[in-house]
Amino acid sequence: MPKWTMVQAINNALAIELERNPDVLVFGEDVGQNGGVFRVTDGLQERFGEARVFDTPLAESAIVGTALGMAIYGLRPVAEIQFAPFTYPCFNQIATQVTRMRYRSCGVYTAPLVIRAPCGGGVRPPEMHSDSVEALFMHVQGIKVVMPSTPYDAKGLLHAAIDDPDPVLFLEHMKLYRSFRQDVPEDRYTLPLGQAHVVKPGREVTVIAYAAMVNVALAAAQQVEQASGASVEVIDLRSIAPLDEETIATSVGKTGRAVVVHEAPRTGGVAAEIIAVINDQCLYSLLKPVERVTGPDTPFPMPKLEDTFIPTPERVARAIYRVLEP
Amino acid sequence: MPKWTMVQAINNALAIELERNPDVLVFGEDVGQNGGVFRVTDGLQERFGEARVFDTPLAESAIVGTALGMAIYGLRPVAEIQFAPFTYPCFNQIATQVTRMRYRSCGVYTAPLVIRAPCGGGVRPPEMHSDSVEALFMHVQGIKVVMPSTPYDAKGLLHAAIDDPDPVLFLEHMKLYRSFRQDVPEDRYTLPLGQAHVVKPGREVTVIAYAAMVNVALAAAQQVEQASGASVEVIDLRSIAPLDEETIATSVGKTGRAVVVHEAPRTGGVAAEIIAVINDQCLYSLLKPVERVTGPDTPFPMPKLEDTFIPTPERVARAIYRVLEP
Amino acid sequence: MPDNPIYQILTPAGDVIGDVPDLADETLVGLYRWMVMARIFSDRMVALQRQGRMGTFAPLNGQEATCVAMAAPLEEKDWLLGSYRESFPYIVKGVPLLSQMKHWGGHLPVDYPYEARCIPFQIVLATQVLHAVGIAMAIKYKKEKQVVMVGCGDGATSEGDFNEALNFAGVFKPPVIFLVQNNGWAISVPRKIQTAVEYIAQRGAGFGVPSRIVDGNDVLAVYQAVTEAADRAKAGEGATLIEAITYRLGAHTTADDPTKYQPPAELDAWRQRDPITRYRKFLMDRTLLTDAQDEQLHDDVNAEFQAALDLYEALPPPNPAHQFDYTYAELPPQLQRQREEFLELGSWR
Amino acid sequence: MPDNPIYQILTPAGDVIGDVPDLADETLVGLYRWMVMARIFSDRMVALQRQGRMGTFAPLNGQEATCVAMAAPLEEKDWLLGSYRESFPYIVKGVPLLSQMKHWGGHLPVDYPYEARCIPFQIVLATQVLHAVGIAMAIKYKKEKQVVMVGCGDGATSEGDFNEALNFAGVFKPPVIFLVQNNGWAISVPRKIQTAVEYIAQRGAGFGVPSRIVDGNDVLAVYQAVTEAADRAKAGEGATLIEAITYRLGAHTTADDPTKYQPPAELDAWRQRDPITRYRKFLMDRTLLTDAQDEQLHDDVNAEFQAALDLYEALPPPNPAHQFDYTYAELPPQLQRQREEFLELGSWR
Ligand SMILES: Cc1ncc(C[n+]2csc(CCOP(=O)(O)OP(=O)(O)O)c2C)c(N)n1
Ligand SMILES: Cc1ncc(C[n+]2csc(CCOP(=O)(O)OP(=O)(O)O)c2C)c(N)n1
Ligand SMILES: [Mg+2]
Ligand SMILES: [Mg+2]
Repeated sequence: MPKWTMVQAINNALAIELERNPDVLVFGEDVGQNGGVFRVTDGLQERFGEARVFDTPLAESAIVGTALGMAIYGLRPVAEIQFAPFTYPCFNQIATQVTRMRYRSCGVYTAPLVIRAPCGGGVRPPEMHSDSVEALFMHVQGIKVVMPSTPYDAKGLLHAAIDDPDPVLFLEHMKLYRSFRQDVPEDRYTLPLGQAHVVKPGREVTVIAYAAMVNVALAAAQQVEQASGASVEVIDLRSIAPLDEETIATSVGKTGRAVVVHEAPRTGGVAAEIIAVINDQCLYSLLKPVERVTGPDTPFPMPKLEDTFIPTPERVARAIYRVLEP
Repeated sequence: MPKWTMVQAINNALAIELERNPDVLVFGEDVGQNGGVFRVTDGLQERFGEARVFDTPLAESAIVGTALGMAIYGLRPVAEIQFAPFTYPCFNQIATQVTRMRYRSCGVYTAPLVIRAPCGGGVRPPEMHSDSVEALFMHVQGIKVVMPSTPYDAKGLLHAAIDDPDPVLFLEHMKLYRSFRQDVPEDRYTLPLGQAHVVKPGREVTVIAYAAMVNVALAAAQQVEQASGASVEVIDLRSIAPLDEETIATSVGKTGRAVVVHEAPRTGGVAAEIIAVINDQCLYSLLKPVERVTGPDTPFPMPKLEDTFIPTPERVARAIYRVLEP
Repeated sequence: MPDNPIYQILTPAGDVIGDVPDLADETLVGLYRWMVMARIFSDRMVALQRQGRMGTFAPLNGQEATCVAMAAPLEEKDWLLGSYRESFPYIVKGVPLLSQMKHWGGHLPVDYPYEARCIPFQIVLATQVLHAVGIAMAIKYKKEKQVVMVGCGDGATSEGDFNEALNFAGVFKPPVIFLVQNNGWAISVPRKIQTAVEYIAQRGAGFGVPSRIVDGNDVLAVYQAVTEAADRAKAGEGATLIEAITYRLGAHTTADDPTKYQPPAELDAWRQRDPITRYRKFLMDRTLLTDAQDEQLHDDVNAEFQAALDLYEALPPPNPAHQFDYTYAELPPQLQRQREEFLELGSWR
Repeated sequence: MPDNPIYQILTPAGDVIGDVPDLADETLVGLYRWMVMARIFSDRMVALQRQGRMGTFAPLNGQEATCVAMAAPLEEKDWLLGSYRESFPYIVKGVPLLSQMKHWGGHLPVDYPYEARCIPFQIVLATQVLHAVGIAMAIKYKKEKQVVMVGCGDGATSEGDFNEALNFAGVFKPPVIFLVQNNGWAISVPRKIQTAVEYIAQRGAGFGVPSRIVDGNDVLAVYQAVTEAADRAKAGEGATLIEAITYRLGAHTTADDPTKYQPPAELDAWRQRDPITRYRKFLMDRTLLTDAQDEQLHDDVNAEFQAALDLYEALPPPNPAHQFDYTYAELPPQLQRQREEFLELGSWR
């Protein structure tokens, strides 16, 4: 089995989809000859031709709006938005059009399309490249939001996203693109959307994270386990929408203690919804307030301050200790 | 003291601001001769002239983007977006520009502007007029979000919003525009942003609501009090961002039981953040899981289904009874 | 710009000044019947709304020629997208009157038939223009001989989406026709505040999209312009922008009061340019229509509308469970739970 | 469009073919000094980034003439907005080199001086074009004699915001100049994929905004075009769209590898049209510059850059508490709490 980075795993998934289904098109800014600014689409235009893999003019609303048209017609567009915050210029097309075509037409027209976008902090690009958008699209009903944490997951989830009869926002964390390699099967496989993954089982406290924060959570878990012997369960959400409430409730029902980690600002973030789910489903099992380890309620920090504000294993460990207090 | 509808109270506040400060400009689609599609700006163009109160071409991103330019220059623009969901086309200008001018320039340039928009469900307009956007802008840091529930509040909060050195999204619930009149002082007064209002004190359960849901909550409270004798406290948030955590925590700390009501879809909504605040600040006082009475996790309903899905006093009362169970 | 760049076949008085398209007599009369239906549809929907029997409605009085002729030349396999003002073109294209009543009535399901290839009309202005370009790009990719017609208003042309769509159309050259129904107003905002140029069609040149201006109250001119644009598109020559100059004789919607802003003299002048009167004169001159036939035709159309209305008014109230069913192909567990709660409680938690 | 619609004063070889603007000798030499500084700034910032001493940087090599001449004709009271590619024009307008280093270095605070009237450069493409129109509308409202210059790239012109801005400018006629630095590329996307028309300046006509095309590698032509547009604006005649045709000789940013997409022959051809060489020839022909003076000038500029760099590198690390301080004028309680926690813990909870 090849050892691939996330970039390679996604590139491979796109190639398989382009190969098996002539209705799959890949397009966006710089995805063609340049192969994407992160090389995720490298070589695809050369292999599948300019009709299948192409550059568009620089206009996100048009990229998503035309992708929706193609999906209505019956194609399976996979559109790239160059960085997740540039979903803001196409927020309208996503929130009022892509997500509602099925509802508006009562299923007569649908929007089976995937919007891929690199996301996340920690790689020190200029301003406005690292905003977290997942909580926004979690509240916009009618679209699924997927955020893989490993090359293996990325491939399996991307195949599932392209299969899905409804629109999917597929957010690829930039910091994970090349940070590690993993065994990834060359053949096509899918991982179910809307299902979280218990990355590390444990008994005394649940840490819930996604994307780049999964490794941060795992490092914190290891630190805490070694130092205190406490048994930490780590859940990787994989999908932000729909949220896998069952896995969360089962785990917290068992451990009675939880920490939620994300880079996004705290207020109105995904952690709030997770706490609400715990409130709804297993409040009586809860022994301590759930801790939120998140970005601050400010714009995403300037590059020189990124490391100070993105959650670290130390901060997560501190939160774990707090919820472990009797 | 005159008895005014919310439309009259807001119109009066705008007139006072235009009168007292030549740097205040009011503009948007149809705000001029037509006086706004809800007549909120009625008569203002005639009184203050076309240089102060004017129609723009039909382009929300341009309305907000140019308002930001004016604010940078030193004016106090009050821009109208015709319906709250049409903040989606200008989501980018709000989320990446309006909210960040202060941070980006470290306070050298600022964005003292107000974006007014009618919002909310229950008046059966065609599709896409009634989406709730407050949870989205609550998560976007750098903007305040205000949602008045009465004519008196609307006037006081709007004056405060125009005074504020930072951007404010001012959402006016369409169903409240003309549904009742209230004594409103003719002179200028302000109500503080970021402060909730205990509309009805009570001891046993806290109901938290905003905008049109405040009356729904009050009706439910009355129903429950009459039927069961339980004492219900009702909090009107007034501001969604910043959220008045203290008032919420004080109340729930006292009652130990809470119901949160909003029209917006449940997942990722304002209620989730309120539950997270309760979790953070007064979990140990909580006797029962907080109940969420909200819209469904679907697009806003078609007109004929609005009444079925917007929270009613009955649904809120049912939730109050649930949290009152021992 | 030539002196009178506005393409006409009939003068406002109904005299022929251009080449009448070579259409069968039934087709020529058919266009008239559609226009009459458009007027009756609009008037009756407004009246129904006033009586509380219909939701908010956007009348199309004055725009019947464009509303008919933007759709009539299309084949079934072609696509038509538009906003609320294009609800009648949708009917011409094959969406049943009943579906339009359901849509305006706020019913669920709205169930447009797929074969009409009309996307439920748009409220968020100009967004549909991009969908049209996308459908056309798909058609081009699949090497099919279809065209996509998309309508929008003069106001909508100020939105970023409209201009991004023109640019994509210039670059990718898909088979799409942009038809701007310039009816002089965007609610209360007159055309001259909307943009500084005299004709919205001038926008095309800056994006490499050929454009033309037609008298939108001349059904034959619009029909011919659309036919030519569709032929171009199907021949692989790409997009066309057509500005149809017409006028909104009614209110913006049933929620609007145009007396607040519309100059009466302007309104009167345009009443003199009624597209139906003009075309009736043409048909009568050609002896394709008599007064008696016209009366019969009106009766038929009224009956057709009434038949649809009877069906509409006999509909059971929409099933609220559908609110959940149409959000995703497969309901996620939380939505399933919400649905079950709803069914259990009669309203939902 | 005339045969060669591109306004030039100097040929690529440096020969005068147009009216040289009537500028003092110091001003003429000053433009050269700025261009040299632009080149040195760009080259050194790239080198510093390679050494890990600077953040991601967008070089401007090849675009020095436009980068200088879009700013040089402006007065202090005028405004200048742009994106990352306009960081050097900002310096010409009065933003200290040090501020630009802080900005590119990802420092906080960035502290542009208010008096420079430059808004911290933009990353979200085309958004700033609307801010410029808004500032200009404010100027017009206040009846001030100021102009707003806004720069953006060829790629940015495809965004809805750019086109909405042109439309507002046509309608409200505020004193704004849109200057498109058409450098042939939007990262890897060549101009011909960006839009179907030959010149982006053609876009103006469809919005009622007068436009012109200039040789962006001819500093005098850009200077003159900007001066005329500023005069028009200050005389109350409204907006102008200027397309400056230039070429990006460097990478898009230090994160980009142009060998993936840039045809070497094209790059070579444009290297022959270097704006600095061209203008040096002109100055030497006019005996305004000698080799020795040029060497001295290079030394001075290098020293100026180095002095700023020394200050930059001596900066203490940014105070993370500022992350909280600049979000609102007054911190809401939750943010105050986050800030306090942060100060207490050394990192924050
Ligand atoms: C994005 C967006 N902004 C604002 C509105 C509110 N609105 C509805 S119709 C209308 C005017 C549209 O004018 P025009 O495009 O000329 O179409 P017409 O109604 O004249 O057919 C406005 C402002 C909307 N529906 N969508
Ligand atoms: C709204 C938005 N979309 C995408 C990007 C990513 N991006 C940064 S620069 C660039 C190309 C810009 O090209 P152009 O406007 O020609 O400016 P140039 O870099 O050539 O100066 C892209 C796609 C962005 N910054 N903002
Ligand atoms: Mg119109
Ligand atoms: Mg460029």
